[in-house]
Amino acid sequence: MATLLQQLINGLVLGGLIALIALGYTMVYGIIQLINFAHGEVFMVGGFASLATYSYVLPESWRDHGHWPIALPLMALGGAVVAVVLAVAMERLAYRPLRNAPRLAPLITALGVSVILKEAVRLWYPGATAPVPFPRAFVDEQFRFQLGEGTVTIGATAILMIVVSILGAIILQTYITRSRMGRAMRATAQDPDTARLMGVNPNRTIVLTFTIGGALAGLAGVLYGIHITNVDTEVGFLYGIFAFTAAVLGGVGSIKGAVIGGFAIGLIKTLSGQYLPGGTQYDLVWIFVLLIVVLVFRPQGLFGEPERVRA
Amino acid sequence: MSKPTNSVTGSVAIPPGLARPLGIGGGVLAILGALLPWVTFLLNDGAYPDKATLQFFDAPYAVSGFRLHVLLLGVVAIVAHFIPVPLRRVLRALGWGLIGVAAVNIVFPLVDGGGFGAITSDGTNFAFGGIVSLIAGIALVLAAKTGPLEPVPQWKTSVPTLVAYAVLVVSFVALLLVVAMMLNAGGQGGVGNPYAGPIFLSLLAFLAGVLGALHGIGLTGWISGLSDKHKWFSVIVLVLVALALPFTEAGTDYWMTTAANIGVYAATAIGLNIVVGLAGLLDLGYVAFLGIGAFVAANFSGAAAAAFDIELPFVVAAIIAAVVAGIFGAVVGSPTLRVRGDYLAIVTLAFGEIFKKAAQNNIGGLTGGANAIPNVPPINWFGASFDESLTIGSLELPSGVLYYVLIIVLVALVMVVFANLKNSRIGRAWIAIREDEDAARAMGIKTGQAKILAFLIGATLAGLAGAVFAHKTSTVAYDSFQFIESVTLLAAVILGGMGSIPGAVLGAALLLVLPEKLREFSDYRLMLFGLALVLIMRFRPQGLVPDRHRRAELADEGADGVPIEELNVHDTPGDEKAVTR
Amino acid sequence: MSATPVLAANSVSMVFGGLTALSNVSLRLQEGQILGLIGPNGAGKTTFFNCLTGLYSPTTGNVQLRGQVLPTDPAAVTVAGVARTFQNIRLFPSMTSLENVMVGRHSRMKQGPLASLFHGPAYLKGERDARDRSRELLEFVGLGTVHDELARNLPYGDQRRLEIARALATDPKVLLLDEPTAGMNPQETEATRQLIFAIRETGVAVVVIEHDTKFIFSLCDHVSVLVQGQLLVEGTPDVVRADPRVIEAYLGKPPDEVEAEVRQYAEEAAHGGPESTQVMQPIRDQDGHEGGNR
Amino acid sequence: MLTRIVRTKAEKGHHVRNQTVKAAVLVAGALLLAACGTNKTESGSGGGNNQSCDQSKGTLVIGVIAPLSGGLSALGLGIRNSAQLAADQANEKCAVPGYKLQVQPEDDQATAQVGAQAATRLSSNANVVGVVGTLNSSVAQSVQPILKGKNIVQVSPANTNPSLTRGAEYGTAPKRQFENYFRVCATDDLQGPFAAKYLVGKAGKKSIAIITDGKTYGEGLAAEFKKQAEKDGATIVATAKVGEKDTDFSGVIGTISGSKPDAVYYGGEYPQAGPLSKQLKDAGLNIPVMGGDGIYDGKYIELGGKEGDLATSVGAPTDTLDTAKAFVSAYKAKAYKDDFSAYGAFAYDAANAIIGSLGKALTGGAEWSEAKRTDVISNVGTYSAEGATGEIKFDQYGDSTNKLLTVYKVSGGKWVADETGTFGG
Repeated sequence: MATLLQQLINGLVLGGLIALIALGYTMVYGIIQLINFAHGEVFMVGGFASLATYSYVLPESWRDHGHWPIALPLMALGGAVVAVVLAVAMERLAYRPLRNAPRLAPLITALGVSVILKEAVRLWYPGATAPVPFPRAFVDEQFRFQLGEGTVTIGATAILMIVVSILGAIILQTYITRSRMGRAMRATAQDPDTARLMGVNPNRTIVLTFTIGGALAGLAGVLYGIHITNVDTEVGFLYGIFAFTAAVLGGVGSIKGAVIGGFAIGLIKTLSGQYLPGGTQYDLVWIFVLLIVVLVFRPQGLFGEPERVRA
Repeated sequence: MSKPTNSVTGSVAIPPGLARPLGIGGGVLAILGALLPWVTFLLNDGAYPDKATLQFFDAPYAVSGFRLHVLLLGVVAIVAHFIPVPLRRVLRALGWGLIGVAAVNIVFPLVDGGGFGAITSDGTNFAFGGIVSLIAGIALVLAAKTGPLEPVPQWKTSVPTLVAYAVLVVSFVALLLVVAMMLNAGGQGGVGNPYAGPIFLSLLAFLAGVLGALHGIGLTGWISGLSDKHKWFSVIVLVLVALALPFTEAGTDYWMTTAANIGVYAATAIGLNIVVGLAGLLDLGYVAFLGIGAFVAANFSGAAAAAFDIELPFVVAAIIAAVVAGIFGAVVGSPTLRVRGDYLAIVTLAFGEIFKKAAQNNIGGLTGGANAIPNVPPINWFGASFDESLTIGSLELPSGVLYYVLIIVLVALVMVVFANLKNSRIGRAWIAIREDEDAARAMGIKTGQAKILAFLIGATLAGLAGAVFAHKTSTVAYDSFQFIESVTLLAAVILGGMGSIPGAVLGAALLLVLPEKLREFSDYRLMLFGLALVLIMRFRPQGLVPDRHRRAELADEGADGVPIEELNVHDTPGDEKAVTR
Repeated sequence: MSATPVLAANSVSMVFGGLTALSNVSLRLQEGQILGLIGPNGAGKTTFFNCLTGLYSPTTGNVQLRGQVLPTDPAAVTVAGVARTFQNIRLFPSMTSLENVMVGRHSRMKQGPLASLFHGPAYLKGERDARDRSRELLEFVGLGTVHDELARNLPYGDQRRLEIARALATDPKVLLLDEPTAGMNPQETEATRQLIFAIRETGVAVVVIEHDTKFIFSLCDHVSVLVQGQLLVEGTPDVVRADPRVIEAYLGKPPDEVEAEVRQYAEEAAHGGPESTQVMQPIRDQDGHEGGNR
Repeated sequence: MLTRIVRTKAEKGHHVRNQTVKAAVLVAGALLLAACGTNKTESGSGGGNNQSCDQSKGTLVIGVIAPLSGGLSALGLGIRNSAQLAADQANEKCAVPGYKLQVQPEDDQATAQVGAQAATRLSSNANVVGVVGTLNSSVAQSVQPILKGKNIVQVSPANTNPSLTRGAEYGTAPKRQFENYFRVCATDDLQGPFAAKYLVGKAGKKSIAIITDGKTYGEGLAAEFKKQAEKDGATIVATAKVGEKDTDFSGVIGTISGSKPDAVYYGGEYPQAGPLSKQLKDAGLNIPVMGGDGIYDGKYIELGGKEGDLATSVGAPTDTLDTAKAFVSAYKAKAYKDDFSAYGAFAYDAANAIIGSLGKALTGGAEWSEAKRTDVISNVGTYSAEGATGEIKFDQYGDSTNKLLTVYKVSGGKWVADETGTFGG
C-alpha cells in the first residue's frame, strides 16, 4: 500500500518533468508539424545554463543554501533565457530555411542539431564528460508519512515539480485559448495561409511557439537539477524520448494530451517497474508497448485531431 | 533566410568587365601561392608536409602534395579562359576547391602550430602562401559571379559501343585510383604522420574542385549517361574495379577491415533505402534488424556462448538470419497499416529501443546479455579462414581480404535486388505510395501489403548483412546497435540520395571513412557528424547522387548549389501528402 | 431503363458527425452511358464520388457494380472495375507520365515480389505488355509525345489528361471524372469532351461531375442534379435544362444569366494563369472542398 | 546534341587554336618564372625533441583503444591521459634505450566493430609495441583476436569479465583464451566475493538489495557478489536494474524499499552510483551503498555518495602507497583537461607494464622488430613492479596476481581505507 502510494508519487514527479518538456514538443509540432528532436537537448542545456548561472554568475556569498530564495529564481531565469535563445536560434537558423523543404529534411536537421548541442556541452562545459553536481537550491526537506508499516516520502523539490508542471500547463492552456497571440497560434496551426490572410504573421507566431517551448524546457532543466542534484549531457536524449513519446501518446498538438501523456508515462515507468514481470529493466519497453498499442487503435493519439482523408 | 552563396540566380553583383581580370589574376595568384612558403617555422609535431616550410621559389619542380594541387588549380583556371568551356561554372568549382585547400592548410598550422605567426611571418621567415591562395580562390569565385551560370553542356551519348566501354573502363579505373589515393592520403596517420588529417581534407577539397569543374564541362554527366545506357557493363566493371582495391596502395589489413564494415553498413542502408527512399516510411530503429541478423548468425556459429551448439555453414546461417530479420521486419511494419507519417518515426524508434533492451537483458538466453556473444569464429570455406591473409602466387594479399570480397559480392547482390525491385510493379507501387497514398489506393494498390512488404524485404537485407557482421566483428554485443547507429544509417541514405541505387553505398562509405581518416579529431567526431547532417539538409537535401527523378528535375541546374526553394521536391518521403492532414 | 445498370447507387446516405452530406441519393448508370452530375458547391458531389469509389463507407445504402455490391476499400473497388480522377489533380508528381500510367496497370499485372526480384522472361513479358498498353493509352488521350516527362512538369491540361489515362489503365467498366475541365480554356474543354466520347466508344460508362452546365448538357445522355445532398432532378439534358426547379435551386436566377455566367466562367478558365499554377501543385492545396471527417 | 559547344566552336572557329597556344605559353612562363629559384633546404632542424636521452633509433608506439567520444568518453579520456603520462615519464627516464615512445590513442566509439578497426589500424603498424585497452569488455572481445594475429600484447585497465582470460567456464575449467591478453584490474570473481565477505561478515548486513546498471562490468560484479553473499548467509531481498542512462532512481528505490534492505550493493560506475546513494537517503533508506572499483572515485562523493558508503578496490590503500600518490600528483602536474577517473591509475600501470617489458626486450641496444613482440608478451607475463594500484604481476591466465583488495569507506567527505586483505576464495 505504502509502496503503491510511493510509486504513484514517484510517477507523478517524473510525469511532471516529462510533461513540461512534452509541451514544447507538442506546441512546435502543432504549429509546423515538425518533430523537434533537439527539444530534449534544449532541456539539457537549460539545466547546464542554470548551473552555470549558479557557479559563475551568482556571487559567492549567495551560494550557500540559505539564499535559495534569491538563487533559485536567478538560476531559473538563467536557464530559461538561454534555453529560449537557443530554441529561437534553432528555429531561425536551422528550421526556417527548410520551411518548404521535404518533410524529412527538418526532421534530420533536428536530429543533427540535437547531436551538436549534446556534443557542444560535453566538449566545452567544464567537467561535463561526466555528470556534474547540481545544488539543491530549494527547501531541502523530505516529508515522510507512516502508512501501515511502510513510510511514504515526498521531497519538497518533488512537490515543486508537480505543482509547477500543472500550473504551467494551465497557464499555457488559458493563454492559448484566451489571448490574442494564442488565437493567432491556433489559427496558424489550423491553416497557415488563411492565418496570413487574416493578418497573422506566421513567423512571429512560430518564434513565439519556440520561445514558450524553450522557456518551459529551461524551467524543466532547473527543476530537474535541484531535484536530481546533478545534470548530465545524456539526460537530454533520455527525457527527450520520454517527452516525445508522451506528446505522441497524448496526441501531438494537444496541450492536454501532452500533460496527460507525460503523467501517464511517468506512472507507467514506476508502476511497471514495480508490478510487471521483468521489473525495472523492462519499464522502457512497457512504455513503448503502450505507445504502439495506443497508436494502432487510435493513430492520432489520445487527444489528437483525427486525420482527414482528402479526395 | 540566407541563400547559399552560389545560387542559380548567381546574385550578380560584380561588373562583367572584371570577369577576365579576376579569373586570370586568380589563376596567377594561385600559381604564386603554390610556390610561396606556407608555414614560417616547424610545428611541434614536426615539419608541415610537402616542404611547406621553405623559402620563396624553392625547388619549384619538387612542388608536391597540396601545393601541387594549388598549382594545378591555378593553371587550369588560366587555361579555362582560352578554351570553349562554360567558364563561370568551371571557375566557380575551381575557386571553391582552392578556397577549401587553402583554408585547410591555413587553419591547421594556425591551431596546431602557433597562431598567425605560423602562416604569416615570425619576424625572420615569411609565409603568405596560404593567404595568397585563399585570395586567389575568392577571386575565381567572384569571377564566376560576374554573370549567370551557363547551362551544363550535354554531350551526345550515342557513341560506338566500344568507345563507350573504353570510356567507362577508364573512368571507373580512375575512380578506383582516386579512392585508393584518398584512403592512403597521409598514410595510416596516427603518430606516424601527424598531418594525415589536413592532408586528407585538403585532397578532398582539391578533388571536389576538379570534380565540380569536370561536371561543369559536362563530362561527368556524359559518363553517367553512358553508364545508364550500358547498365550491365557498368555494373560488371564496377564490381571488378571494387575487387581490385586490395591490389592498390589501399590494400592493407586496416582498409580491408574498414571496407568490410562499410559494406555491412552499405547493405543495411540499401535495405533502409527501400523503406525510406522508395516507400517513404521513416524508420528510426533500423539497426535492430542488423542486430537480429547478427545475433541469429552468432547463435548458429558454434561460438562457445551461443544458445544452440550446432555450427551451421555460413550460407545457411545467413539465410536463417535474413529470414528471421525479415519476419521481425514484417512485425515492425505492421503498425504502418494504421500509423502514418511522423508517428511512424516514434513507433520504429520504440521498436529499436525495445530490441536493445531485450538484447541487453539476454532475452531467452539468445543474446548473451551484457556479456555478449564473444569469439564468433571467422567464416571458413574450404579450409580458408576468412581473417587470414591470402597469398595468390607471389603476391600476398592483406588479411581480411576474403571478407572484403564476400562483402563486395553481398553489396553487389543487394544493389541488384534493390534495382530490380525499384523498376518493377512492386517498386512503382512503393513510389506511388510515397507520392500520394490515397491516389495509390485509388489505382488498386493494396497499400497495406505493399508497405509491410517494404519493411520485410528491407529487414531481410539488413539481416543478411548482420550475418556477415557477426563473423567479421567476432563478437555480437547489444551496444553495437544503439540509436545513434540507426541515425547513421538514415544519414547514409539521405547523404547518398534517397531512392538512388549507388547513393546508400556512397553515403555509408563517407560516414565510415571520414571518421577513420580524421581519427586525430575523434573528440569532435559526433559534433562534425551533427553539423554534416544539418548542412546537407540545408544545401543538398536531394543527396549526393540524386535519384533519376530528382536528377531530371535538377538537370538544368546541375549538381551543385541548389537553393532549397528549388529543391521543394514533393516526391520525398514524409512530404505533406504522405500524411493526409 | 430495364437492363441491370452497370453502376447503381441505392439510396446512399452519408452523415459526418452532425451534418448530413448525402441523403438517399440513388443513381443508375447504364452500359455505354455518359451521366452528368451537377450541383452547386457543397452539394455533396465529391462526397458522393467518394462513396462510389469506396473511400467513404456510406452510412446507409450501398453501391452495386453490375449487381454486385462494391466493398468500401478503394483498391478493391478499382480492381472491381470502377476508376476515378480527382477534382484537385492527384498524380504522382515525380514519376514520368508513362510510369504514372503503368501504376494504373498495377492491379491488372500479376507479378509478385519474387518475379519482381528475378525479372524472369514471364515478368519481362508482363512489363512489356504493361508498357505497350500504357503507351497506347497515352496516345489515346493525346500525350503520345511526353512519355518521359515528369508529371509535375506537364502543363495543367495535360496533367488532367494524364490522370484520365492513368484511370483508364485500370481497365475500368465505369470511369468517374471529378471536374475534368476545371480551369481549362474552351479549346481544351472541347478536346476533353471529344476524349470522353471516345472513351464511351471503348465501352466504358462515364460519370462526370462538372460546374460547367453547358459542357454537361452538351456531353451527357443523362443528368442528375444534386442539391444540398439530395437528388433534385434527373433525366435527359433537355428535361433537366427545362426544369424550373433546377434553375431555381441550382442557380437561383433565370437561364440567360446562367449562360452568361457559364461563358464568363469559361473565360476565366481560359487565361487562368495564377489559378492553374495554383492547382498545379495538387499536394500544396488542402482539401478545400467538402472533405469532411471520416 | 552537342549543342552549345558546337556553336561556340563554330563561332570562334580558327583562333580557338592559337588562343590555346597562348595559354600554353603563359603556363610555361609561370613555370619558368618558378624555375629560376635557388635551392635552399628546410629551415630549422627536424622535430622539437631535445631530451638528454638517446632516441636516435626512432619512435615506438603504444596504442590506446578506448571510447574517446560519446557518453563513455570520461572514462576513456582518463585512460588515454594516464597512458600518455606513463609514456612521457618513460621518455624522460630513458626507459627504452634508443627509442622515443609515443602514445597513439584510438577511439573505439564503445562499439565492437569500430574497436576492431582501431585494433587493425594499430596492428598494421610495425612500430606498435603494445596496446592499452579496452574499456568495454565487448570491445575487448573483438580486439583480442586481431592483436593476437600480430602477437601484440594487450593490457586492459578495465575489463573485469573473468571469461576474457579464463573462458566461459572460468570458475570450473579455466582455460587461457589469448596469450597476448593481460589485465591489471581485479576480475569480478575476486572483487565481488571480497566485498560480500566484508559486507556480510564484518559489517553484518544480512538482507541486501542488489542494483545493477545492466552493463558487463556491473552485471558480472553483482553476480559474483551475490554468489558469495548468499554463501555467507545473507539474503538478497531485492534485485533491480537501472537504465544505462537513467538519473531518476525513485522508481527503482521504490521497488527495493518495500523489502527493507539494510545495505545496497551496486554493480556499476560512479556517475550513477553517486546520485543513487543520495536518492536512497532522500527516500529515507539511509543504508550504506557498496560497489566495486567503478565507484571508487572522488566524483562519487561529489555526486551524492554519502557517509558510510563502501567501495572495494585493488591493491593496498592508495594513501599508504607512494606509487599511487606519485601518480596522482604527476597527473595533476600535467594539468590534463579531463580527470583520470575510475581507470586512470590502472591504465598508467598497464602502460608501464608494457614499457617495462619493452625495455627488457631491448636491453643491450637491441633493434626493435616485429619479432620482438613475442618477447614483449613473455616479459609482460613475468613482469613485476609496484604500480599506482599496488603490485603489478600476472598469473598464467593473464590476470593480475595482485589479489590484495582494499575496502574504502566514505567518511569526512573522502574515501578512507577501512580494511585490506586478500580473498581466500
